[in-house]
Amino acid sequence: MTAEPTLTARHPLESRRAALEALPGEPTITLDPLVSAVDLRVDPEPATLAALGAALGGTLPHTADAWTAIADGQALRLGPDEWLLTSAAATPHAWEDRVDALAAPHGGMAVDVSAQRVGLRLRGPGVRDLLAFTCSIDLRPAAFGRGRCAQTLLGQAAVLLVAHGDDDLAVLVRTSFAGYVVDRLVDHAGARTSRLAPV
Amino acid sequence: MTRVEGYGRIDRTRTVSFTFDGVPYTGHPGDTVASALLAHGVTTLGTSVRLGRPRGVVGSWTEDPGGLVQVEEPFPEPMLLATTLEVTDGLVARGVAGRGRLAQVADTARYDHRHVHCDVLVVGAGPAGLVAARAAARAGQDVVLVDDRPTPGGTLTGTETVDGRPATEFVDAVVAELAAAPHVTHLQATTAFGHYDDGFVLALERHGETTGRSARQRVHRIRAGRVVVAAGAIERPIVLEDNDRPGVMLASAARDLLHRHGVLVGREVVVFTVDDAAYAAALDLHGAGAAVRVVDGRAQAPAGWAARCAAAGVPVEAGTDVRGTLGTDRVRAVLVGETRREVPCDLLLVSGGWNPTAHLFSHVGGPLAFDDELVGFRPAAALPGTTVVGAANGTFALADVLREAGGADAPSAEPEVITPRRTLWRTPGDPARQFVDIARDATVADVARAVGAGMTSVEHVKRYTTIGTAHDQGKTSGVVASGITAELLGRPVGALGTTTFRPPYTPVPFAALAGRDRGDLYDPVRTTPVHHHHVAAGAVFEDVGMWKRARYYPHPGEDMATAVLRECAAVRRSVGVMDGSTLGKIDVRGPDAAVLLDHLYTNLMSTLKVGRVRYGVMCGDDGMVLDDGTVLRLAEDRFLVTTTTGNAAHVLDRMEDWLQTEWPHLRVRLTSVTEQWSILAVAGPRSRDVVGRVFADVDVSNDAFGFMTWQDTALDGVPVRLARISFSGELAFEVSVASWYAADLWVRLLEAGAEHGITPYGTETMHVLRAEKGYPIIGQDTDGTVTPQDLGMSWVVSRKKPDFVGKRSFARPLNSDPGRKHLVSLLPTDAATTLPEGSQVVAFTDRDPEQHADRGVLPPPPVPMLGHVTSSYRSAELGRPFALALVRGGRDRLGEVVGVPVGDQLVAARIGGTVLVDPEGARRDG
Amino acid sequence: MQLITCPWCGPREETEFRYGGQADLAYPADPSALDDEQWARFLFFRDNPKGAFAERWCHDAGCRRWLRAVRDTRTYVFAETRPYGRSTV
Amino acid sequence: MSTPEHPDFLWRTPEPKKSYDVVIVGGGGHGLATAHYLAQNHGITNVAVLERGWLAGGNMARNTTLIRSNYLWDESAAIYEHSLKLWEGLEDDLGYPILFSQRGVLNLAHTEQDVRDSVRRVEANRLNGIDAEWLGPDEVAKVCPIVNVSDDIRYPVQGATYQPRAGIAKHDYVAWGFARRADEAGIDIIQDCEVTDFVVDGDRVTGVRTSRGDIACGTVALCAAGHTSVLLDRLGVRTPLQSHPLQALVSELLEPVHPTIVMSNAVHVYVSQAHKGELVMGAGVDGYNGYGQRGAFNVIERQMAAAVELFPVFARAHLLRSWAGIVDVTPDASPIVGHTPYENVLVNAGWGTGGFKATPGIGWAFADTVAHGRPHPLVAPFALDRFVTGALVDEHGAAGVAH
Repeated sequence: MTAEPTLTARHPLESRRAALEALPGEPTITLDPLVSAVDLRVDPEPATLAALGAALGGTLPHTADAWTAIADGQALRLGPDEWLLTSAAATPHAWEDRVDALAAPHGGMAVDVSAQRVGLRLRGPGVRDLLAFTCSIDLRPAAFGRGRCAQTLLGQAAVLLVAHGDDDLAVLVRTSFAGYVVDRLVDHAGARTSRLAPV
Repeated sequence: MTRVEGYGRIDRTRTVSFTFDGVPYTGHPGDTVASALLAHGVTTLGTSVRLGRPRGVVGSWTEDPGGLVQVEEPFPEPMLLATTLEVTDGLVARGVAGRGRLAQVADTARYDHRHVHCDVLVVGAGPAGLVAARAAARAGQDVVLVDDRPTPGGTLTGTETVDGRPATEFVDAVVAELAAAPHVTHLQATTAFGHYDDGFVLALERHGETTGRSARQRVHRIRAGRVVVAAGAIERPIVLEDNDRPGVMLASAARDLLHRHGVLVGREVVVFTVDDAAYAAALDLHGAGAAVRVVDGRAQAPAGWAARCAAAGVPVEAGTDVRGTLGTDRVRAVLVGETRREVPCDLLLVSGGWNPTAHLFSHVGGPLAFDDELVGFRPAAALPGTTVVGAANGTFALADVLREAGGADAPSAEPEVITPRRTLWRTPGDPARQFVDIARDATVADVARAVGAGMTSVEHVKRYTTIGTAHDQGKTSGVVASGITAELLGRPVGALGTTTFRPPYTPVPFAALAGRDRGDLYDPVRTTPVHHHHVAAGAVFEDVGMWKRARYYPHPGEDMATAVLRECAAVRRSVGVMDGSTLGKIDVRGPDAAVLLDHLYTNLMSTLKVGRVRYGVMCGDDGMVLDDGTVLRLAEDRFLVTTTTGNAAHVLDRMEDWLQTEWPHLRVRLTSVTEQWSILAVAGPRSRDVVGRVFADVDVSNDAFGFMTWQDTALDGVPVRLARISFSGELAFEVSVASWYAADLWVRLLEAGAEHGITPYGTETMHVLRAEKGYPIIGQDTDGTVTPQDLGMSWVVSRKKPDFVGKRSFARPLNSDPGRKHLVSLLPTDAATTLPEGSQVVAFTDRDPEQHADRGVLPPPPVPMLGHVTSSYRSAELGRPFALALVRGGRDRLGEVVGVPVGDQLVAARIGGTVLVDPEGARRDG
Repeated sequence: MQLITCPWCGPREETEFRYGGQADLAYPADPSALDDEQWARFLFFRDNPKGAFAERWCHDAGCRRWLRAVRDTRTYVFAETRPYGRSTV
Repeated sequence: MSTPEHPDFLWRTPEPKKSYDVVIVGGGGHGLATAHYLAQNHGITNVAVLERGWLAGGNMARNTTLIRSNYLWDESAAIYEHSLKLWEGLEDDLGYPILFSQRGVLNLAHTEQDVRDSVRRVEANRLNGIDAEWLGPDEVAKVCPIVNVSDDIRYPVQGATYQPRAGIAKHDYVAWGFARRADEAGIDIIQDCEVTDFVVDGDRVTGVRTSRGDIACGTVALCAAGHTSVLLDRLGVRTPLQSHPLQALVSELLEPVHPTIVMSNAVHVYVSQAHKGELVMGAGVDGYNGYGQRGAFNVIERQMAAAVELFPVFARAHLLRSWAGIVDVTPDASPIVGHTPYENVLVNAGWGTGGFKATPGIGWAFADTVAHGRPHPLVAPFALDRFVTGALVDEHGAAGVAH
């Protein structure tokens, strides 16, 4: 072999990109770029959250099923003592080391899960209506407005739904299930004839 | 033609053509097959299921027990009601004799499901439902209003007035208001068919035949804060002789057909009733040009109605009854009173009162009780989250209905006096000719027979006579059957009760319930980041849980056996590479991580040194093997646990279970990293060269990189973990990398191994190689009844630990039974037969005890079984087939010959130890 | 089709949960001290009441936290759901 | 097609007597069969069958009527095969048209492991003298042409086990047939009579307390299925039973389309076409404990999805009615039959989804056990103490097949 090829990060949904681009009109479904992510586990003492938030350039969500913005990324609350912290700037390894170092003094820890999930972005009118075909939770903006997130099922697959706005949601899904989730969304996106007002 | 001008909500400007029983007919948009056929004077639609008697339309909607049709075009669908089937151009249908026909081919129409959340769900868009929906909408609530008919309004015909104007105008006004209101969803042609816990209602929306990708039918899965049942009521017939003859209908049905479809079903009409509502039908049909006479089974006709009839010239006869009908295919006369006076007519309308449509109330356990005034079963208690209003609640006077449903801003209607109904299930006559359920040809005689046989429960009578089991589920016959049974038993019908209402309210196509969970959407197809490379290499895949795993990579012309022999040889003699990314991976972290693992694994994990790897086995509380895998100690307080592909979720769930509910004091956190890390296994004597070449900076020599150790390194700046783990007995490395890079790394390994002929291998080869070493596959060589000791793995069961999950069960009497099954190898003595996996193991009986044969005789059953073959393959290395088996006392029978029945032969096989290749383990370090 | 209230995520469809059977069965402090009879009771014997039942559910598809519920096995109605073991809800 | 002529008389409705030699608690299939064989085989007729509701109105009225004996373990195969042999002569024995139809059962395999488990079960069956074959996909299609054996489904059919002698029967008629015979023999069948407690004297039970008064008895034979643990709780006897909803459903009447019985564990489907023409389907057991006689609808939706995948022609068949029974399941998916700590209280429970097919077999063996006060060899392996020794008969561990 001559010139060593370099290892390249491949998007797990590369093979579905074409299908998504071929979707007719709104809502659109696009692939989120790959970002670094850690699973942060720490007991939710107010002081701890304050300190971590400050260090990460934001505030960690104090309530269940909510997300906040932090420097270069998001903090999504997954459970009483669990957060998903993303960063578009740091490398996965650096991100794990950094958050881990911040959490350690509080008895917490961070584990790199950057490649565990992949993100889809759904934008445009009817996006909640589209999700309602496969997702059972109450997606009415009043119940799931901007700033909320929820771990639930899309069809048979576990996903993390993130509300960016009324017509703007993200779906995070484990990479091995991602193809299925895209196929399900595309299946409905191409075929919706809902006579219902958008939820 | 029996179509009358000025009536009906059909579009007379357009005509549609359809075929029924081979004869072409026309109808109008808005027509049903029933209304269109009746408009053409066709009254017989089919024949009955048992007696072959003519059957016609009795009701005008889903309650109809008579008018069953089979659709042939555009696509065969069985057992639909002519009264609910809209006519469309090209529709081809035929009457049926009680049984439908399924298509021979798959249905390509699309069906889907949609989740809906609302504050209030209103079922029924009749007067009660419309007013209830309006009230909720005005209160600013999210409202969903569903109604099963194509158009709203329910029983309102326009002859009534609401707020002083024709009811139909009122309906249009409310519908418009709802359409304009935000957060109101109004769906017609949508049937709420099932009601479950916590305000969960399923509704089927029908779009008619569709093409392409728009749904033909959609199931709405509705979660409502409050459910308002305003589903109306169903009129009940009165049983009399030959009441199954076409031309006998419910009074409400004839009125409905007139006002919805402009069809006047009879010219000479007798109305037999014990209830006021039928008078409206009598007057409406009279007004449309029919000659009508009323026979009121009550002692006196209601004064108000009698006066209106007199004014209209409709004769009313009270205090008598109708005993039977005459005619051949259609009623030509009825027999009135004790004298059975013959009164000519072409239509007999009956009204025995009303059954509230409280099905959705009953589905969730709402109690129904018999109301003597109503003469019917109605909701008898409050149910949290569910309210029943209007006729469904036994309220019939329009003014009362509106008040009950609308509350404060209820509209007004003129008051009515409803004169008491009479309880009349049947009139005197020959019970063998009195039909209780015309859909099942069940008569009063059948009911009498059931009671005579000793049956005292309506459930028994229903099962004995099959009353109420047809397509209509007894909507009109159920309560009548209860009434007649009660009479025969001499007990009050209330005490007898009625049969339970069970979902669905009306039949729902299987495909609609299946929705989109079809084909690859039935269950997720899980794939690894390297999947497309396997596809490109022509891999044959197998389903392991939801995963697609490459099973083998056939070259052109190769079958599985040949391909696997080639792959095995490559690994044993040079090098192969396998995608092991589907293995479950769990990051176990925290000061007490080792304590948790010591609890869950049978062997010690706390003694594992950082940088080393240990194989571990997990058992259930019952001591049976659950899972196995390797454990890497990443740091004092951190382990990486791998599980089998199929058990990954289960093992994590179990760990969380212990951690959260049993030992919450442990400071440990679990994170699934199954998709985070991809594992590529490089195995074979040449694996060191390949790994050494790709990771030039790593000293892969045995001294620097020993067996069951791991090292971190990087490739092009990407972190990579290498581990000396072997599942084949050969020198082997597992290469772990963040999944983003796995596909590229796979290619890099193939390139680096090219000179050694590196061979991608699949799960089948992996299974053969591990079996040659006697390594069990949990779930294949075990079945939930096997202990580590049974597997000959006592070495993996710690004697030092005071306790671990499963330990106590090892001490149960049965676990020390010498007859327990042990995992052993079986070598067919002919060195040629591949024993089918799953084959049973029995004692070997020679044909001729003198000369030992490879084939024996199988004695006649019962033949005691010693165990079974769990794994069986051809071995490239051994040049022969071999098998693993669980055999009673197997380890105490090494060298013995046992028999394995294969087809009609008994194959001799010798029991041996499980390690068949490289017993001394010389190859492990290359 | 229950709507089960997860103490952390709120009301969710039954399909998001996994059933864990009877609650409050403590793993014996020293299983080796139990005779076969006592061990069998821990292993296999569970309450099976017709009425109120304290049981375990895990919000599998959500926060993956176990919850302790009291449910009526006749009506299926949940009287309460509480976090299980270590939880800071 | 036409329903058979029922006899003119089935059973009396007697008032309970003060005392009986044997009181059978539970007027379902097992209780009635036990009563019939007590009279016919052992001449014991001073017997009462106490039913809390209407006769055979529990699981007997709610099951999907599959009859087969192709179980893996010897102990299970023995009792179910004994039962199947009795089924084969039951119509004559009862003199009742129970519509027993031996149309065979296919148990589909969808994965390599399914195939191994299936072959293992078939081979075990043959060595036990039970008719069983392993069929490849093409042979499956020959037996049941409407099964989709193509590769275009999520879990393609890899083959199936086939037991030709398996069949179905009309559950109500079976119960009525047993009841009629028991009644003829002088046994009292008492409906609307709920047993609420027991009259205990030391380690014996001398009577039962019922909604219709106390009834003294020599022996108590419990055949109360899902309600067994509730009753035994009154005696302080614990059993490893859990009661779960089990759902089933039927379609409308259809012309013959499905010649056999098809089951698939992997996708939780069980389908046959009953004598009148309706498709009868069973689902998997609902996950949680429940006495509500109703289950979760998503179970039925998933089952429908699997059914339409396996049988594309079912797409426009209609779900006509769905319902649920209460099945009592054990840790090893095998029944509990035999003695309790009370010497004259015998229990027969824990049949899970297997109760109907076992009806004559267990009635026969349980009657023998009651008559002689010791476990008949066919039921001996199913004693309560196996959970202590660990001698389980683990049907789901190996190749557990529902229904």
